[in-house]
Amino acid sequence: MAEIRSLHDAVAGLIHDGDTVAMEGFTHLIPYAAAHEVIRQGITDLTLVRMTPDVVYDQLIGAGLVRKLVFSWGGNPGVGSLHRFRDAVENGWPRPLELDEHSHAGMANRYVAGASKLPFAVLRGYRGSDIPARTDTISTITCPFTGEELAAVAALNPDVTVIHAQQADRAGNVQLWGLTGVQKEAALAAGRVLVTVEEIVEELQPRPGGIVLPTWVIDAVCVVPDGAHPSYATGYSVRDNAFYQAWDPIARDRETFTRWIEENVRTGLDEEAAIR
Amino acid sequence: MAEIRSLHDAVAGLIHDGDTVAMEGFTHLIPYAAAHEVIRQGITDLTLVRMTPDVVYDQLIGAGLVRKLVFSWGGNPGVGSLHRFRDAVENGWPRPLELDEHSHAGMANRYVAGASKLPFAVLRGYRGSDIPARTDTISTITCPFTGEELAAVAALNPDVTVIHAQQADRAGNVQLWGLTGVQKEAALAAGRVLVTVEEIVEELQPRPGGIVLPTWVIDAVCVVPDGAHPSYATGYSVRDNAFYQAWDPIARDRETFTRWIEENVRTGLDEEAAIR
Amino acid sequence: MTETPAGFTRDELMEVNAARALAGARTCFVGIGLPSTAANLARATVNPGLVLIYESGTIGSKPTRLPLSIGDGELAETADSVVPVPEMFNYWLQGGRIDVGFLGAAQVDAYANINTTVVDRGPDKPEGRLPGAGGAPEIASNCGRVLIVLRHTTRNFVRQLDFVTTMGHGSGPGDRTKLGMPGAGPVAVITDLGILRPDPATAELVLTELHPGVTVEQVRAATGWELTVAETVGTTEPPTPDELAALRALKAAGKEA
Amino acid sequence: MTETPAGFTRDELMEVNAARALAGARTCFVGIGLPSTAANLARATVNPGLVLIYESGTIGSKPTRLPLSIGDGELAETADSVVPVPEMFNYWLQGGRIDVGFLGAAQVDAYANINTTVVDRGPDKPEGRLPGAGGAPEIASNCGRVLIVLRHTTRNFVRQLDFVTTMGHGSGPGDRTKLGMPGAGPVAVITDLGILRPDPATAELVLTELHPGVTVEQVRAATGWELTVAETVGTTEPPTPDELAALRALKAAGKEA
Repeated sequence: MAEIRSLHDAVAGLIHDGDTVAMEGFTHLIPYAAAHEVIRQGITDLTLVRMTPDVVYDQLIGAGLVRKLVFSWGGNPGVGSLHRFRDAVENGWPRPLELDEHSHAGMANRYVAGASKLPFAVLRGYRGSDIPARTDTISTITCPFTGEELAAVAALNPDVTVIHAQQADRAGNVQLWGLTGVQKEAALAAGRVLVTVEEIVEELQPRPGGIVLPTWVIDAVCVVPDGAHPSYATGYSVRDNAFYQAWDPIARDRETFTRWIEENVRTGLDEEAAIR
Repeated sequence: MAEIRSLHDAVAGLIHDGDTVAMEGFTHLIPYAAAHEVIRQGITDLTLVRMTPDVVYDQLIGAGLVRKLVFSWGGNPGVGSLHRFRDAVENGWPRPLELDEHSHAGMANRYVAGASKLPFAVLRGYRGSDIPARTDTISTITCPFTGEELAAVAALNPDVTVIHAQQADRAGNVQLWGLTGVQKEAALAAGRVLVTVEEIVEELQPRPGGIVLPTWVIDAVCVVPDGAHPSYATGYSVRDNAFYQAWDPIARDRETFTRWIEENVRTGLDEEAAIR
Repeated sequence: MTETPAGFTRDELMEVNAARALAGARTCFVGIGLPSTAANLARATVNPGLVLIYESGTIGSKPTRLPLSIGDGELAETADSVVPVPEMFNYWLQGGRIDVGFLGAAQVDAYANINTTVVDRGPDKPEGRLPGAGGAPEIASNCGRVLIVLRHTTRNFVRQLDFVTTMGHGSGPGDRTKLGMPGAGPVAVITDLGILRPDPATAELVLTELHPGVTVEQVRAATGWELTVAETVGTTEPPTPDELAALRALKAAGKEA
Repeated sequence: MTETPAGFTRDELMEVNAARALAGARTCFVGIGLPSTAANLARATVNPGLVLIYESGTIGSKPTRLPLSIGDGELAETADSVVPVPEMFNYWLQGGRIDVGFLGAAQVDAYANINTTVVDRGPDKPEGRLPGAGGAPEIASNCGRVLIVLRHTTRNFVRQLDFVTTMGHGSGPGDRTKLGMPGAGPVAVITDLGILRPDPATAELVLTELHPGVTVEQVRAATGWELTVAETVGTTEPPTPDELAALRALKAAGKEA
C-alpha cells in the first residue's frame, strides 16, 4: 500500500546506493523533482534505466551518481546531444559510464517481460545490427513451432521505478493520462515504486487514455506540484521548451554544469521539496 | 480502409467456408447479429476461435457449421453447460467437433503473438496440467539467460475476426469501451476484420477505457443496433440475462434447438439484417 | 431479516466459511459462481477492503449485487481499473500481484488437484465434457495461495481425477517447487460439510473442521478416497445474523438485476 | 507569403522533396527532426490523409505546428488513438501495419545502412557518442518501405560505417530476405543535394535526381564513397509557392509554441 510521504523521506527510504533505478517518461511526466532529490541526497553508484534518457539523466550522470546506463536513445529531444552523458562515455568524467544499449523495441519488451515476471521477451528485432555484439542482454531463440530464429531480450526488473503522475487519491491510488509511454510496465517491473503527483484528489475520475496504478502496487506517493518541470503534465502544465534549449550551453561546460547543479538543485529552489 | 456495408454483404464478402473465425467478447459486446448472418448464409466448415465460447458458439455448432473449436472455457456464463457444444463433442451431433484447448492465459497470449506477428508467445503456464498432452499448439522453450523452462504457445492468426463495438465514425474508425477483453488483439491478429456497431457518429469522443481501432485495420463496418443482443453494449444496452437462462432448455433438445434456429435466426427477426 | 442462528442451509455454511477464509487478504482473483459469492460476501463482512479481480479485466470491482458472469457490466463500472485481458493474465496474475486465487471445481483429488475438463462416464459412454480450464491453471500456479470451494459428494471428491486441468499439490510435497510454481497452492477446500486443509508434511487434504451438525462419517461417506481426519476436528462457527443477512441481500440483489 | 520560386534554401529543397516522397502512403512511422518536418509538410500538401505515427504511442496525430519532440503534448491531443509504447512497437510496428518508416541518420553507407550509435574520431581520440538506436532498427526492418533524410556531406555519407545501428540493404541484394526482414527497406535517401535510390540489381545507392542548381560533381564531392550516378539524372521540381508557404508556416508555428 502506498504511503503518502514527503519527497525527502520517500527518496531516502526507497532509493539506495547501488540501486538500479528507472525514472521513466516519454518526454511527458518525467520525474525531475524526484531525481533532484536523489542528487541532493547524493545517492550514488546507480544503474539508471530509461528508454529515452534526457536532461534529467544528464544531470544525474554529470553529478557523478551513475555507474551504468541502460537505454535505447539518449539525447536532448528537439535540441541535440546530452553533453554530460557524452563526457562521461567519451572521457570518463566525472566517472566512467558503463552502457547497456538496446533499441526502443527491445527496451519496451524488456519492461514487458519484467512486468510479467518472465525472464525474457521475444521480438523480431536487431536484425543486421551491431547492437547485439555490445551487450549480453540480447540473445536468440528458436520458435518451437516454425523454426524461425528471433531475438530474446533479458527482462528488466529495476530495484526502484520512479514516475510522475497527475493525481493520486488519499488511499494512494494513482492516475496518469496523456502520453503514458512505458510507465505502467516500468512500475510493475520494479521491486519498489515511488510516484510523485501534481495533487491529491478526493476521487480519481476515469480519464480517456488514463492509466490507474492501484495503491497496493505503489510504495510511496509524494505530492510535488510541477514535479515534472521542465517536462510537463498534461492538464497541469506545458513543456518548458526554453529550458531544454537553455540546457545545451549549461551542460556543454563541466564548470557551468557543476555550478548550475549546486545553485539550482543542491541548494536551490528545489530545496523546498525537503520540507514538503 | 473500412467500407461501411450491409451485414449481409460484409459477411458474404469476408467470411468463407473453411475459414478460421474469431468472434470475440468477454460476455460484453458479443457479435450475435454477425454470427446469425453466418448461420443464415450457411457458411460452414469453420474453425471457431474464442476464449469463452458461449451461447452464440453453441448456436453455430448446433447449426452444423463448425469443424473445430479453439478455446479455453466453454459454458453458458452464470447458467451452466453449452448443450450443443457438449452434444457435438460427446456424440458428434450434428457433426464431430475437433478441439484445440488451452487455458485463458495461453489463449490471451496466443492472440498477443498473433497481433504482434510473432510465431509464438511465452508464459509461465500449464505447469502440472494434462492440457499440453492434448494439443500441438503448446510447447516448451528455455530462457537463454536463466535456463528456466517455460511454456510456448503458437500464435493465433484467424482468417477473420468479428467484433461488435459501440460506435464508428463515417470514415470507419471504431471505438469500443467497457470490458474490452481481448478484442483489440483478436482484431489485429486477423487477416480480415468485420465490426458491427451500435451506431455511426459524427466524431468519436475519447472515452475512459476506450479502445480505438483505426479504419485502416478494418475491412467492413456494419451498423447493427443491438447487434450484441442478448449480450450487451455498455452505454447502449444491458445483458438479457433471461435469454441466457431461457437458452438452457432450448439447447438441451436437438429438435427444440433446430426449430429455434429456424424460427429465430434463419427466417426470424434477424432477417432484417439482410436488408439493412 | 428475522433469521435465527439455526435457520441456514448447507450451502450458506459453505459460502459464509468461504468468505471468512478471505479475512486479511488484500487481493483476490475471483472465479465465477461460488468463489464470486464468497468474495463478495467477504467484502460485505470480514474484509470490506478486499480488492476483487475478475479475469474479464476488472481490478477493484465493488458490485452491489452478485455478478451473473465474470463479464458483468457492473464489474467494470465499479472497478478501480479495467485492463485488457492479456494484461490481466501477464502483468497482474503472472506478475505475482494476487494474494488469493479462489476457484471452483468439478472434481478434486486428495492433493487438491482439479479437473474441469472431462469426466469419465464409464465404459461404452463418451467422456463427459466440462467447460475447460479457463484461468484456473495459472491462477493456481501464480496466486500467493489458493482457496477451493465446492459441494462435497463422492462425484466431486474423487480418488483419481479423470483429467488434471489444474495442479494443486501434484502427487505430494515438493511437486510445486519442482515445477517452479511461485505460489503456495491450495491452503483450504471449503465444502458444504466442512473444511479440508493440506497436511504440511504430506500435502494431502485432511478434514480439519466440520460445519455445525455435520459428522465425520458424513464427510467420509461423501469423499471418494480414504479421507484423513485431523486429530482434533474443529467445528466452524455458525453464521452470524449479519453474515446471513449480507449473503441473502447479495443474492436477492443478484436475482433482481 | 511573397516568396519567389527561387527563394528557397537547400534545406527547404530537402524537406519539400522528403514530403513529396510520402504521396500515396497511408501510414508513416515518423522519426523526430527532419522526418517529422517532412511528414507534417506532406499532410499540409501532397497527402492530407497521411496517418502519422510517433513512437511515443500516438496514432493519427494531426499537429498544427512542428512537434518539438516525439513526446510533444499536441501529438497526443490530436491523435486518433494513444497506445502504450510496448503496444506501438509490438502490435503496430512489428505487426506490419506501417507503410513507410521515415528515418534520419548520422552516417549512411552505399547500401543505406545507418549509424546513429558511435563515430570513430580518429586515433588517440575516444569514440564519439551519438544518441543510439531509438526505434530505427525495427522501423527499418518492419515498415513496408523506408525513407531516409539527411544533409549530404562526406561526414554523413561514408564508405564504411563506424557501427551498423540499423540495417538498410546490408551488403547487397538478398541480405534482407536472408535475415527475414518483412519490409522492402530503404527506397530513397533524400538530401539537400538530391535523391539517391537503391539500384534494383545491386541494392547500391545511385544518384537519380539532383535538386535545381546542384551538379553531379557537388554530390560526388559530398559523398564518402565512389558514387554511382544514374544514366539519366533527373532534376527535382522546384518547391511550389504553396509547398514553401506550408513549410514555413509549420516552422513558424513550431517556434511560437
